[in-house]
Amino acid sequence: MLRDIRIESGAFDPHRIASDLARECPEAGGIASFLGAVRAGGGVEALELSHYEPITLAGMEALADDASTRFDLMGLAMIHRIGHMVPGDPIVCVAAASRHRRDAIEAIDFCMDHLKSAAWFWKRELRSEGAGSAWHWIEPREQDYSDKDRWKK
Amino acid sequence: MLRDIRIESGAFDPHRIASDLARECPEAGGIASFLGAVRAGGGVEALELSHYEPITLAGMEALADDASTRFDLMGLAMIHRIGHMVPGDPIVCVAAASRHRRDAIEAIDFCMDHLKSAAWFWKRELRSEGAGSAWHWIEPREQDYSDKDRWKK
Amino acid sequence: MAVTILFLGPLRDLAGEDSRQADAPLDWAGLLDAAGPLVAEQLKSERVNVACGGKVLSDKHSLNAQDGDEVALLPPVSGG
Amino acid sequence: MAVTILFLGPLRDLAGEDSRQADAPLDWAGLLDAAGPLVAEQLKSERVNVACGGKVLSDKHSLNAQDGDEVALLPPVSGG
Repeated sequence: MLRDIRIESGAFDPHRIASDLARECPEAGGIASFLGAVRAGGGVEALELSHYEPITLAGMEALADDASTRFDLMGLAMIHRIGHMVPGDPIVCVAAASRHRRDAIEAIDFCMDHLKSAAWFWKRELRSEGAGSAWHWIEPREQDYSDKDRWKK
Repeated sequence: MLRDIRIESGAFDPHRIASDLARECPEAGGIASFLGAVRAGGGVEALELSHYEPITLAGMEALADDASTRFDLMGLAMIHRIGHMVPGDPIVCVAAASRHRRDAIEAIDFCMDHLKSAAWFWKRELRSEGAGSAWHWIEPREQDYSDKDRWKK
Repeated sequence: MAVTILFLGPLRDLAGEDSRQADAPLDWAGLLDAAGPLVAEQLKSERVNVACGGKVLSDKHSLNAQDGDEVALLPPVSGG
Repeated sequence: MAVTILFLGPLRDLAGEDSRQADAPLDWAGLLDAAGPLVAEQLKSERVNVACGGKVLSDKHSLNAQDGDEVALLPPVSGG
């Protein structure tokens, strides 16, 4: 299976991820992809993502192993940004190629649920407040825990 | 909500669909997309897709209405090819933009399940056989019916 | 004066042509007769739908096509 | 000789610094003491994990960090 698992400290083009996967997996009938981006609006001026290097990439690789065991995949890409981002910037992109469509769609759903609440990233937002702006840490929503629990067997 | 529902009789770039949606929905936190392509291999030389024009596009519009009622979407694109295609050519692309990621992922899953077995398209494949090749009609798999039944409430 | 019967997808191969004219008005029994025995056999399956005037009939047995109507015979689909 | 304690994400703000040195060997009680009361309070939550030498501990109470080890305090994540 084709794998492309990366942590990027600079900008990346998320739409290349899916198009590369489609080109490199010509026998796949379906390519599903998900792009998470910094939302515009809501007074957020910037987003900063930090990680703990010794375990983050290993965790993403283990998640890719798990996904490729659960689903019948021909290719899987998982790219996560770290560092300083502004609204519109891509944060994460997961793409999966498979023979039949539901494997690809379920694989991106599974990977996103686990990246969201089980991978070692911490996020803080710079929000405008009155005359200035201040950083706020983001905690996972309860919804993220219940999304992940769907996959327990 | 931004909508882009089309039937195309010529080639289209599926990766533009998701990137256009991302650019036009800057307040969306997530963009999910699915691309179905003609699979290489298996002796398939060409694919021909026909439809019944008076009801096909209306059916896709009704499906888009249904998806936008069920899920909290900021944008939805659904593009389906008809005509003569060769391995590697895109057949269908569905992309959805939403504030939170599960709406976008579930929307593409829902639309694909229904396009696959409820929209008015018929597919036949030109397969190599011995010295020549012959056209074969494709019927929906039983799996496609059960996938669609997941959404009944 | 006539009704046009359209054979879609694999039904076209069974019928041996894209379309056929039939006398108006055309009801379910008339359709089975006009479609020929091979297509009529398929029409009896609940997976085959019938559209009249651009609308899929919720009950195809109630078909009542008038002069100028197009009656499309829709076999199970395989889109996506 | 020392163990390095790393404060990740929001714990960095609570600790007021990125990292701190502590004497080796370092066990769970020693970590709570070295981390200071604000961070120690968080450490007691089951949502806060501890890694030692690049591995997340399945039971953080069994911490036994040796000289040169890096002990990372991992608050609940918000990636994706």
